[in-house]
Amino acid sequence: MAGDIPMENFLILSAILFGIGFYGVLARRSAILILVAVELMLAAVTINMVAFAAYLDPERFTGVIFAIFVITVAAAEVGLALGIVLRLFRDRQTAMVDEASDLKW
Amino acid sequence: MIERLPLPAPLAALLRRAFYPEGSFRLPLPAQLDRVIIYGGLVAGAVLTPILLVLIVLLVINVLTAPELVFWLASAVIIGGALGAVLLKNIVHAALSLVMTLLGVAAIFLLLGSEFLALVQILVYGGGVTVLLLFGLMLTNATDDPIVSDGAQKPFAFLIGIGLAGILSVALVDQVWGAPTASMVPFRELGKRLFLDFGAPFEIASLVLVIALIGAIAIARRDRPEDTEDAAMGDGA
Amino acid sequence: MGMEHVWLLPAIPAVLFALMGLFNGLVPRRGDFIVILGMAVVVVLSFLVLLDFQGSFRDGHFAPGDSNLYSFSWVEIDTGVVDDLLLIEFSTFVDGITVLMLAVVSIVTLMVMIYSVGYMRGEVRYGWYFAVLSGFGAAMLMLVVSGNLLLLYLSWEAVGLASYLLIGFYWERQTAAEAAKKAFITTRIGDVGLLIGIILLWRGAGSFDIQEIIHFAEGGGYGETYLTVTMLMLFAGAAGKSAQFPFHVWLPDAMEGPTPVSALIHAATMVVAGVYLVARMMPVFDVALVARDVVLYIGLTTAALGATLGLVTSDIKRVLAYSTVSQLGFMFVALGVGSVTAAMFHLFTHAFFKSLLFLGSGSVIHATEEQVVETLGGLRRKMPATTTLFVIGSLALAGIVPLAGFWSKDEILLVLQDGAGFGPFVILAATAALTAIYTTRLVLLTFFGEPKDQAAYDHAHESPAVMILPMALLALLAVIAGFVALDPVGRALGFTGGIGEVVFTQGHEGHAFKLDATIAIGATVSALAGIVLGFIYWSGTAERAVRARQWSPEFHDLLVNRYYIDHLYQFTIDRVVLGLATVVAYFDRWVVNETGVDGSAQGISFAGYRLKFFQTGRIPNYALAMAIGVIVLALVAVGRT
Amino acid sequence: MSDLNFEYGLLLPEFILVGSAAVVLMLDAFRADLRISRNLLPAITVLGALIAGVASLLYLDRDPTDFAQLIAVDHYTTFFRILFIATLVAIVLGSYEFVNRNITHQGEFYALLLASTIGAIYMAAARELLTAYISIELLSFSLYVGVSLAKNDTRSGEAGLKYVLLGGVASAMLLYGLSIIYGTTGSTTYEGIAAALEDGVVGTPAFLLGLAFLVGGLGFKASAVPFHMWTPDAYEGAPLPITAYISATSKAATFALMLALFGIALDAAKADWQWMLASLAVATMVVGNLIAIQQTNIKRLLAYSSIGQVGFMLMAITTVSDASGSALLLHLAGYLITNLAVFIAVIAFYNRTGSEEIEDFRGLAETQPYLALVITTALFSLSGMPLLAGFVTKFVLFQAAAEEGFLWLATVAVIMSTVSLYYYLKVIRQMYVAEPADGDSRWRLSPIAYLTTGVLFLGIFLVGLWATPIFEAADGASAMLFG
Repeated sequence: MAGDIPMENFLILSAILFGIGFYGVLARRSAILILVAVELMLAAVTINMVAFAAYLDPERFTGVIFAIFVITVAAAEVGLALGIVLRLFRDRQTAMVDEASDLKW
Repeated sequence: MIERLPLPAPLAALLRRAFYPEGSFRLPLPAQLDRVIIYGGLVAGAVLTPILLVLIVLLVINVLTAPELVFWLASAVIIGGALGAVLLKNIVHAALSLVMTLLGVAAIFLLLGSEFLALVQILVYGGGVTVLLLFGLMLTNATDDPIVSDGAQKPFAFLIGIGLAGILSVALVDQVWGAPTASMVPFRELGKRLFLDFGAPFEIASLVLVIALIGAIAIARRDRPEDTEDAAMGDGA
Repeated sequence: MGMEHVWLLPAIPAVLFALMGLFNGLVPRRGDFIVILGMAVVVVLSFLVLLDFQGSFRDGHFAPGDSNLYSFSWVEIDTGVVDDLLLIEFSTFVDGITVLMLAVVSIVTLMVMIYSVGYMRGEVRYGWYFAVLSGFGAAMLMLVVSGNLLLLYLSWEAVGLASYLLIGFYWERQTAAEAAKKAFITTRIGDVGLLIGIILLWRGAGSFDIQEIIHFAEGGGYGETYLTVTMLMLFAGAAGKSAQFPFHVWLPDAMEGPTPVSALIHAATMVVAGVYLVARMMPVFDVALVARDVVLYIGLTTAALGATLGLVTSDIKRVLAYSTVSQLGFMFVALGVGSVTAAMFHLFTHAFFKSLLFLGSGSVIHATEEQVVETLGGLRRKMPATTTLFVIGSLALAGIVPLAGFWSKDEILLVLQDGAGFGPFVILAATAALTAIYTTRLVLLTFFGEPKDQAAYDHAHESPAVMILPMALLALLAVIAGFVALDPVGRALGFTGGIGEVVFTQGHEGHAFKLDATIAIGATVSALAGIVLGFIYWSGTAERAVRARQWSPEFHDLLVNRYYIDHLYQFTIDRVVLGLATVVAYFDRWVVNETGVDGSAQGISFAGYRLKFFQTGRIPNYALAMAIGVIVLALVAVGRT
Repeated sequence: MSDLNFEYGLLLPEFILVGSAAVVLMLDAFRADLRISRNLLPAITVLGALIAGVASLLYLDRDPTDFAQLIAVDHYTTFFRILFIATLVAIVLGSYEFVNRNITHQGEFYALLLASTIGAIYMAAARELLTAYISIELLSFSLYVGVSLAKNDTRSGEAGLKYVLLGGVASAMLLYGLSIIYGTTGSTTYEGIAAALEDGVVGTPAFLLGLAFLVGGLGFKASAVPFHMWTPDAYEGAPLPITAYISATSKAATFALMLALFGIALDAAKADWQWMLASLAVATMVVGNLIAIQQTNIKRLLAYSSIGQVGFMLMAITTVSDASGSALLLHLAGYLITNLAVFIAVIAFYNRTGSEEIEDFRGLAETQPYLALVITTALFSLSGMPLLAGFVTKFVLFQAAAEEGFLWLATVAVIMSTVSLYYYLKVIRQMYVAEPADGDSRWRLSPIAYLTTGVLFLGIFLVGLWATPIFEAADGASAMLFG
């Protein structure tokens, strides 16, 4: 179905998405927005996986299965991380990561 | 809220019907959500419609094939959404533009022949994860004060983001990859692979979900008084 | 009791250590007599080993290199490391050096234990003290009987640990705890070198067995530079343990421990472990001559340094500590010219008279609770026995004929003259004279003259017999130990070639004990001169004269002749010797101690202090570190291709 | 695909662990109604773990096999099954008092320990990337929860947040690396990757990038510098038993996975990753040991010291070979015993005093000499003192590294272990030198604490004096990878 779109296109898309995601992780202060950025990185990974599976591994398509697992884990991670963010918020009335820096040195 | 938007009256009424069908019922979503959706939709439409038109023209005059059209469209949506998610000052807007990206990724999956994955992506992400994130925002009162500034290391972040994307792109393009065309993923085969060949990891994944579930509950739950009493009694036990 | 059972010697005190360490509360007197009895058995056994060794030597059975007597394979497993077999065998080995060390260690340990009964009476943790003493004995005995480097290293560390526990025995005192830590860490720095050296030796020879390594080295198996580096690493370990420059700083501080411990560990046994190690590996050093030269010059430096510092130190135990540093330097000088004989002989004699001196100083401290020499004085009237014994020890240290120190020091001077030429010889001879000076000073200030601190003097009393007797025995040994080197004595003991040749040489160089009349006379004269010089300067008259000059300048002309002499002494000692000593002391204090030892510790600490601030506590910073890490990895990876 | 082995019996020990976790959770949910003692939960956990341990011994005399080419069941797996289950038992026994006092969600606590042990075991047993990844996540998720579970301590929430967010980033990095390796080699099984590497994808920029990301992601899990920064914070914020668990099982599992992955799958690409791990190892040893000197909190000190230890273990992965493989396994076993001894002693100390500051250890030799002795011995062992476990295992480790041509790395390691002595002595000094605080008198340990620390204490000496049995086990296990 992808026809004659070169695989590199998908890979570059994924690379850009990964870069943007990492930017978000580094630049954001809100714990939830960092999570959002991590989701972007994981989405980049799934694109990679599925592209490789479709182009290079069409018989076994392990990449697709890998992607399913990644999506599952990512969803679970959001849930768990939000639980922790809520707890932090209850303790300190903030969800800004740089205000939670009692532990250091 | 909707009344205060500068919209034609019939449109406003329609939207009100859509968001508050019974008048009393309110979606458990942030108050500005409707405004976000409306403005977001309008902006997206304004940006995307010309692009779409150009692409369709290209398609019609046979410069682009249909899959290519879909690819470029989806890429635009993905990158645009991703940029929105990491750049927008308004925390709710940022979280919502993630949805755009994830839907775009679903389109890419479709393009690569994995309908199942596309479906999972839409259901899990578009449904579950987004709502979770919005809940999170709500419960941390981010919606009262939705504007956040970014951290001080933004310049480094910028360099790193550009650098990573650059290095990865160059290296991946430099590689000589094997077969040139993609093929569909057969649904039935996928099921067999997933549940049979990868049965063991599948079960481990279910454990991961259980742990995440009970963990999130245990951590986020406000402890009842009897729990703490219980714990205090533990000293004697 | 044959040589093959030599493992029993460390085993007995080791078992006693475990038992007494745990259960000393359950036996009467906290078990001191059990520990002492155990050590007495070890002394007997070590003489049985000596007899067996002597017997097999007489029968011509003994050939160095094939006496791997008992081995227990500890780890033996197919790993593909060397010849597909990692074999770590614990083996014992007995030769002349071992026999000698066994005698020294067991006798001195026993004496110190008996002495401690009196000295440590009433201390808290009395039982623990004896247990650790026993543990130390076990580790030290294991060190000298081990036939391979790994076992040697294990016991080496165990000895260090026991020393740490004993120096820090008065752990309530901050200084004691600090000193214990300093000693432990300083020696551990050297031990790093030792461990690296051992691994390097093993890498070449594929074995930890000392004899195999020696064969391999003598066969030219190691590259020249490789071996030099290796032996220098090994020597770093030896220098750390034996308090050689620049590691010598820990030994004076280690005097914070109980005095009997100083006598045992910091005079007679542990500190000579380095000498023992170098002696044991001498055939390998003979191949790596550059490393051997380093040993020589480090030894020479240390000998001179210790002696000059001994001149200006006022704590009685610290004077002895510097003296020990200096005497260990003598031993390394002998090793540096390749003479195991001279080094081991000096080790042997030094062990007795130096532990005697320490026990004597312990007796003084016990009686007066004071250890600064300027506040003591006149103790000879109150403590005649201690004084006598201390003077004997001092004369032995100064090298007065016919006491033990005379024979061994002359031997070192002799081999040095033969092996390294005139320059080093002069330096060491001068150091020997200095030894006489500081010894005299110590004796005079402590026991003669008038008491300077009446309270301490009044408090003083002669020590009990349980302390005096071991000292008397050691004094006896300090008198006669030198004679064993004489051929007639050796033949009388059953060694046909003279004991000096057997015990002190391991047969590898065939260097028998000699006595050179010129050097002997010269050394005696210079030692006597040193004593006279000490007398003139410190016996009280000079001091009075100084006061007189300040009080009444009119008499200056009348007394000018005397003052010329005085000035001469004043000049030589104040300006030259003491000036030099002050410079050395300053260097020692600030350059070696502060910058070198404490400095490196502080440097490390400071690096940690700076580094810890990277840990800002902020998630984005942490993520940035990860991102930079991965990008650097990626860029370097791509850049390398 | 029908030639795969789907014998679920191979996974029996893990099923037992899951079952125990379910029982624990259920009992906890109905505890109030059933009126059962809270000590039943740790009892069931220990019991389940012991049964699982016995079950894993059943595979000792079976031929090496695998489950669907994903999970190997051989001596290597058995070694780690036993190791992790033993660790679990030790931690549960050492910490149930602590849990009774400080953790409100006890059922969850024990259940996640059980579940994470499964994750740890499969990290060692995995022979396929997807399985390896999901096992990593199982372990990590359990730890995210565990770290945040001290609800009476605000540090716990902060630590959990740091751990989970950075863990997510690290997962993404790891996955990106895995995806590239999958793309370049076309396979996710270790064997398939090894075969593809033989055919030569080695050294292309894309593959190198994949390796870099893989090393980064695994470096995070192993807390290698500069991916280590979560470690001290998470260690300090987590409840003590979880800290112990991270420093023991989590670390050992990561190295078990790395050894299999780099030893089997990526061996042909040695030239591409050896320098990466070597440089991480050096950075880790130096940074960990230096910063440790500055610490005043015992958990934080142990965190940095464990980072230092990671450097030594990374060295073994760097020089991956049969010898360093068995050396690493031996070292891990010795390290686990020693580390658990320290932590369980510290937990016992905390139960009594409620303090984690090194300062408050003053005079412990007077008030609780046994505990002081255990801590001293274990710390000496960590610094590599002879006669104790740490010396033997480190010695074999350094020796294997030297043998593989990494003498310089071994030298740095020896120097850094000497530095480590410096800060261990700081703790020891507090216990033996400083006077006890006013009003401190002698106190007693609970019998179970005596038992647990006593066994571990003897273990330190056993490994130190007679390592042959464990060495043989480690060697047999390592032979499964390299044999």
